[in-house]
Amino acid sequence: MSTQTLPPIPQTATTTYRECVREAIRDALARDDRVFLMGEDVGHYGGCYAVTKGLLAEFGPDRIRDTPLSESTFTGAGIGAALNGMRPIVEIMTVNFSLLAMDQIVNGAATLLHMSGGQFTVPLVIRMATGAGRQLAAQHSHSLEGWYAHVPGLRILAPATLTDARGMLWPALEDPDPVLIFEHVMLYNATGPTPDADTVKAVDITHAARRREGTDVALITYGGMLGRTLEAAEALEKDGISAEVIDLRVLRPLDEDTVLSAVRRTRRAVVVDEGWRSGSLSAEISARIMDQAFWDLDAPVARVCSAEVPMPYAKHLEQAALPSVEAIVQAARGTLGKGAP
Amino acid sequence: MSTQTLPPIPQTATTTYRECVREAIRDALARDDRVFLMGEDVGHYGGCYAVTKGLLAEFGPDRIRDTPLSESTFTGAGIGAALNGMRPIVEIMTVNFSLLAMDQIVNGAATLLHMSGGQFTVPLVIRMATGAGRQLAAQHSHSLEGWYAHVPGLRILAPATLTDARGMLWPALEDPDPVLIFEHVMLYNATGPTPDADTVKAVDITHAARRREGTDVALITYGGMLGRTLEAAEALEKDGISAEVIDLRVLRPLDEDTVLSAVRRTRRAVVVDEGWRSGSLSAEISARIMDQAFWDLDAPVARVCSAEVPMPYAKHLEQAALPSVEAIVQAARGTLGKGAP
Amino acid sequence: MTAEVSKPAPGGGKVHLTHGHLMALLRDMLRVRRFEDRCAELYTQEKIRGFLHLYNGEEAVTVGVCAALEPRDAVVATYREHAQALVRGTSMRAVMAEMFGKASGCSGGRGGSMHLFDREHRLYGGNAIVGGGLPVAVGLALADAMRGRDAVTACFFGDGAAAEGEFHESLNLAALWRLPVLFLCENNLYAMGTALRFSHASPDLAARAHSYGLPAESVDGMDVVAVEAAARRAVTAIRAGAGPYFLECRTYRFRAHSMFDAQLYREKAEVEEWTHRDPLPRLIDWMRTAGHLHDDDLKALEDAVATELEDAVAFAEAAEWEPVETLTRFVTSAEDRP
Amino acid sequence: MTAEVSKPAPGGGKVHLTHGHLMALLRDMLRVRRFEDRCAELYTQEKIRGFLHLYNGEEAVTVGVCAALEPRDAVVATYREHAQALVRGTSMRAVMAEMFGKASGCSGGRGGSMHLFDREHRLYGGNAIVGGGLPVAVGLALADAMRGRDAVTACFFGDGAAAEGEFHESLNLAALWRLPVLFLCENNLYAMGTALRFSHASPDLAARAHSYGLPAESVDGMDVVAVEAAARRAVTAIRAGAGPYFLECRTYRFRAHSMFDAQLYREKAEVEEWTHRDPLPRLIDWMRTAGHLHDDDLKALEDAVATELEDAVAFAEAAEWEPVETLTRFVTSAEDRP
Ligand SMILES: Cc1ncc(C[n+]2csc(CCOP(=O)(O)OP(=O)(O)O)c2C)c(N)n1
Ligand SMILES: Cc1ncc(C[n+]2csc(CCOP(=O)(O)OP(=O)(O)O)c2C)c(N)n1
Ligand SMILES: [Mg+2]
Ligand SMILES: [Mg+2]
Repeated sequence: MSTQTLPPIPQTATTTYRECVREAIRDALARDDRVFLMGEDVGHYGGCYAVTKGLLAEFGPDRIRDTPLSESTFTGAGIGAALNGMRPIVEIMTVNFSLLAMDQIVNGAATLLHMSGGQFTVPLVIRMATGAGRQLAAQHSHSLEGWYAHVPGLRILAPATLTDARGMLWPALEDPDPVLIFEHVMLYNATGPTPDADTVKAVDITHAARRREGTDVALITYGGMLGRTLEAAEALEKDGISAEVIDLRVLRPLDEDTVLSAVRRTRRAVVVDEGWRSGSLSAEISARIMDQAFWDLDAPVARVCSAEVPMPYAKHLEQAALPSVEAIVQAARGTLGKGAP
Repeated sequence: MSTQTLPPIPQTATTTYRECVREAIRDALARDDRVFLMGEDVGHYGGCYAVTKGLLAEFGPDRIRDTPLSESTFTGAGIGAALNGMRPIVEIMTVNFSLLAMDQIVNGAATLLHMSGGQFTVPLVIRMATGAGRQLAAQHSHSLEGWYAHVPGLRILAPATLTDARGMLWPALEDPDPVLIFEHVMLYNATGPTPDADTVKAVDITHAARRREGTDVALITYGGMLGRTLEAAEALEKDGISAEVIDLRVLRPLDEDTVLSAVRRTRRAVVVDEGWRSGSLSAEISARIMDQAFWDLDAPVARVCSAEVPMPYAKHLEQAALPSVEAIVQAARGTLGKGAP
Repeated sequence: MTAEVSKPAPGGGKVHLTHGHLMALLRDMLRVRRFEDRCAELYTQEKIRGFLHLYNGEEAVTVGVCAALEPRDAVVATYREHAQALVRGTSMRAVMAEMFGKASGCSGGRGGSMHLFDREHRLYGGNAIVGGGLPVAVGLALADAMRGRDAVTACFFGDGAAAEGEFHESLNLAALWRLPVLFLCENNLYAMGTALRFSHASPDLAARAHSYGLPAESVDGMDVVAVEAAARRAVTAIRAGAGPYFLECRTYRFRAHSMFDAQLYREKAEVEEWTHRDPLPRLIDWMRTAGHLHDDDLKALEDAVATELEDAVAFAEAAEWEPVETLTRFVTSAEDRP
Repeated sequence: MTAEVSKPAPGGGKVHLTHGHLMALLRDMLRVRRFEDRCAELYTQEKIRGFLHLYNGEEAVTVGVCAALEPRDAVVATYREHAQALVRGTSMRAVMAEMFGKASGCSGGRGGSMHLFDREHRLYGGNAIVGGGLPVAVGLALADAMRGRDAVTACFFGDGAAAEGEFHESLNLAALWRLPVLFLCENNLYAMGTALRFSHASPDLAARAHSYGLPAESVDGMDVVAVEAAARRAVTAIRAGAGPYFLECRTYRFRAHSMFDAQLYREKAEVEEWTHRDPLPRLIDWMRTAGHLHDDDLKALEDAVATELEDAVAFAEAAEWEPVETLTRFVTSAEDRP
C-alpha cells in the first residue's frame, strides 16, 4: 500500500466510539490514496449518525462521496471500484436498508473470487449501523448481520469496543476480500479512554476476545450486547457466580477455538444475541458447541435473544423485546441449576 | 372466499411435482376470483421451470400476469394488491433473485400487520424455486430459505412431496399473513401417484411430517434433501440401523413438538440441510434440541450441510458441495458411535 | 396565488374557490403547521422519541392533493406523513397518541411517527424505507383496477426517493398496466443533507417521469390552490382511465430533516428565501386580499385548531400504554385469534 | 450496410473500412457463430450443462462494439457473453474448457457458460443476475476516473435488464458523476419469453436513457459496421470527457433463450423475417459486392475458424478436471495463500 504519514491521533484522554470510527476512516484515507468513502449523506450532512462529520472538508468530494439514494448501485459501484484497484469504504446507513443492496453483496461481492476461478478479488469494506434501542421501530431496528455471517466469501466484523472501532478498519481494508463491519447504533455515544497507537495496531480481524475471565459459565456475545452481558456478569459475581465473557468480534469466519475453549473450561454457556432468536447467530454458536463440545457440557447451552416481533416503537415495548441484563442473569443461573436469585 | 366449482383433477395414475404445483395454482384460480398469478415469464413463456404452462391460455392475461424484470416492484405490488382485497400469488424465479425483493418482503410484508397495530393483513403468497443440482453455478443455486425462516410475520413452506406441492397452496392463500413457498428445482420432475382429493384437502401448513418410522436415530430434513435422506435411511436399515425421517415441511413457525418427540424417542439426531452450514436452518434445529432435549440425547446432534462455497459449475464439484447419501449415513452412524460401514 | 388555478382545469379538474372551500384548506394547513410545531416541542420534552420528520413548509402539498381526493381513494406516504393522516381524516388524538407510543395511537403505539396507519381512511402508511411505498401503491391500484373500482391511489414520496430503483420500476409498471396511481413527488430539494443536484443527473423530475409515457407536470408546491388544481387535473385524467399520472410539487422543508440534523448542508439564506414563500401566510394574505378572510375568522380558526391540538395532547398524555404482555401481538394474525 | 458508416463518424469515430479491418470483423463474426452452433451440439451431447444462452443473430453487436474498444478498456457482460470473451481475446480453448467445466477453463470450471472471466483481457464477467452488471461497470469506471486512466468500461445488458431498478440507478449515477461507461443495450426484443411491449411502458429505450442527460442513440444491431461506427462515436465522446453514453443495438436472437425454451412466445414468421437480416450473410454479401471478399478468402476464413474450434473442443475434451479436494478454493483469498 502507498503508505503516507499518519495523521496525529488526537491526544485527548477520552473519546467516543463514534470518534474512533471517524479516526479510523481518517487514518485510512491518509494512509492509502486508494481508499475513499461513499454512501448516503456521508459528506455534506456529516453521516446519519454523525460519524463522518468533517471528512468532506478535510478530504474533498472526490474521496468523500455523497451518493444518491441507490443502495444497490453504490454498493455495486464499490465492488467495481474494488475490482479496479481502489479500496472503497461503502457506508450503508443501516442493515435494514442493506436489504436493497443484498443482491450485490451476496450474489456479487461474495462470489466473484470463486466464479472467476481466483482471478478477481474484491477488496471492499462495507460499514453499516445495526441494532435497536432508539425507538426507530420496525424498519430501522433489526439486527440482520447474522444473515451475512452465513455467506462464504465474506468476512463479518462487529466492533464492540472503542479499540475495535478504531482498529478494525485498517486490517479490513488490507483484506483482499469483502469485509462487512457492523456498528451498533447504541455504541456510537460510548465513551472511554482514547485507544493508544500500539493497542490499535494490535487489533486483528480473526479472533474473538475474552472480555472477562470466569470459571462457572461462559457468556458469549458480540456488538451491542457486550455491555449488557458484562453487566450481567457483574451481577452474577455478586451472587457468587463467576462468568467469563467472550466477545465474538468476528462473526465470520467464527473463531471457534476461543468459544470452545471457554465452554470446555466453564462447562456451561449462554449465548446473547440481539437478533430474533430463530435462525439467529446464537443458533450457530449453540450448534457449534453441540457439534464439538457436547461431552464437555454440564448443562444445555442457553440463548438470550430478542423477542420474535418486528421492533415496536413504544419504549417499554422495545425494551421488553430486547435481551435484558436480568434475562441474561437468569439464563446463566439456569445453566447452574439455580432459579431466580 | 367466493368458491367456484373445482376444475377436475386429472385422473391419470401418475403425475409430477411440477404438475402438482400447476394443478394447485389452477385450482386456486378457479376457486377464488381474488387469486391471480404474477411474475417473470409466468405467462407467454410458461414459467422458467415450465410450471405455469397453459395457464395464460386458460385464465387470460388479467389473472396470469407477465411482469417486467422488476423483482422489488412486482413483489411490492403483490403486497399492495393483498392489502387491497386480492389474493396474489407472486412467483420469483429463484430464491437467489429474491434478494432483489428482500426489502419488500422483510421490511414490508412481514412488518405491516405489526406496524399498523393489527389493522392491515397481507394475504400474499410468494413462490420461488430454490436449491442446486442443475449446474447453474454461484448465482442460481443457493438455498437461502433459512433466511426467511428467521423473520417474524412470515410463514415459510417447503413442500417436498407431490401431495404437499398440490396441497399447500390453498391453505397458504387462506392464511391472512404472507406465506413463502420454496420449491426445490430438483423436485419438479419427481414422479408419483396423483394425490387424491381427500389427501390433498388434508394437507396442513403447520405440522412437520414423519416420513419414515425408526427407533435409533432421527434424520431431520426438508425440501430437496428429503429424497437423499430417505435413501440414507434405507442404507442404514441394511446395516441394522433404524432411522426415523422427519420432513419439517414448515420452516417457520417450526413444529418443534414433532421434532422433539422424535429426538426424545431416538435419542440421536442428524439434521440434513442443503444450506451452507454456518447459520443455516440446521443450526436452529440443533439449537432447539439443545434448548429442550439436551438431557434426552445420547450423542450430539450432527449436521450434514452444503460445503461453504459459492456453488461451482462443474458437476463433480457441485455434487461434492452438496450433502450426499454417504455423508448422511456416516453422520447417522457417528451418532451411534459407529465408524464407516 | 397563481391566476390559472381559479379557471377550470383542463380535463375537468376545476377548483371551486368558494369561501367554505378556502376556509377548509386553510384550516387543514393550520392544523398541520400547529401540529408539527407542537411535536417539535414534545420531542424536546421527550414525550415523542425515535425519528421525527416534520412537514413545515410543505403543507400545501398534502392539503392541495387531498382536496382533490375522495374518501374511497387510497394514500401511501413516507415517514414524513403526519399531514396525510391529519388531512385524510385520522383524528388528531389518534395521531398524537401514536407519537407518544400509546395503545390508542392510530398504530397502537407500535409504529410511531414514521408508521401512521388508518384502515378506515385508507392510509396504508407511513413507510420508513425510502422508495418502499411506490411498489405497494402500484399493487393497491392494481387491485382496484382488477376489481373495477373507481379509486385512485395517491403515492407520496420525496425527490431523494426518485433516485431509488423502485421509482423506475414502479413508474414503468404502473404505466405499462395503466394503473390508477397518482405519483406525488414532494420535491423539497433535499434528501436528508443531499441536495437534488447531488442526487439526480437530470434535475427535471417531471421530465424523467414523462419518459415512461405518463402525463407528468410540475407545480408550485407552496401554493395550495395550484396544487389542488393540478391534482384535480391528474385525478380526473386517472379516473377517465388514462393510467398513472406524475405530479412534482416543488416545495421546501423549513425545519431540519429530522430532530438529529445540524443542517450543515444548506445556507441560512436559502432557507430564509424560501420562508418568504411560506404557503400559510401566502394563502392567508391571498384570502384576505380576495375578501375571503377577516381577522376574526382567522382568530376563530386558530382557536379551534389550538383547542383540537391541546385536546389531542391531553388525550395522548392520559392514554394507556399497551401492556408489555401483548408485546408479540400482531406478529401473525393467528396469535390474535381468540 | 448503411451508407453513413463509411463516412467519418461525428466526433471522430471514423470506421476505416479497409480490407484487413473488414476481414477481421468477418472473422470474429464467424468465430462467434460457429462457436455458438458447436456449443448447441455439445449441449445435446451433454458435454456442456447448466444454462446455455447463445448469441446467434447478435454477433454484430459485440463484434462492432469491440472493434471500437482498446485493450485497456474494460468489459462487463451478461450470461450471454461468449462473444465478448472470444472477441476481446480470451482464447477459444479457455472458453470452451470453461463450458466443459474443466480446470483450464477461463474461470477454472467454476463459472461455466454464464460466468466467463478474464483478468488479462479485462473481462469482468459473466453475470447471471439480470441488471447486476450495471453497478459494477459504474464502479470500474469510477476507479478509472479517480485514477485519471484513459479507459472506457463497456457494459452490455439486455432490453429486459433495462426494466430493473439498477438500470435507473446506474445510468443516473454514471451521468451524475460523468463516468466513462458505455452502456450497451442488446435489445433483442425479448427478455426470455417476455416481449419488450410487456416489459416497457415506453419502448424507446434510447429516449429513456436520454432523459438522464446522457447522449443516447439507437443503431441497427444487425449491421456490424453501423454498430462499430456508433460505438466509435460513443467511445470518442467518452474519452473526450463527455461522461457516459448509451447505445441501443437493435438485434434479434435466432435461437431459444436458453436450451430449455419451447419458444411459445414468438411467431415462427417473426423469427423468419429477422433471419433475412442475419448480420453474417449481410456482411458477407456486402463485402462481396464491394469487392472485399472472394470465395477463396471466405473458404480460408471458414477453415481457419473450423480448425480453431475443433482444436478448442479437443483441448476441452482432453483437459483435466479440477480435483474435488480443491472444492473450497477461491472462497476467500486467504485459503489460497500457501
Ligand atoms: C432505503 C433507505 N435509505 C436510506 C434511508 C435514510 N433516509 C431517511 S429519509 C432520507 C432522505 C429521503 O429524502 P426524500 O426522498 O427527498 O424525502 P424527504 O425526507 O426530503 O421528505 C434518507 C436518506 C431510508 N430511510 N431508507
Ligand atoms: C434478477 C434476475 N431475474 C431473473 C433472471 C432470469 N432470467 C435470466 S435471463 C432473463 C431474461 C433477460 O432478458 P434480457 O435482459 O433482454 O437479455 P437477453 O436474455 O435477451 O439477452 C431472465 C428473466 C435472472 N437471471 N436474474
Ligand atoms: Mg426531499
Ligand atoms: Mg433481451
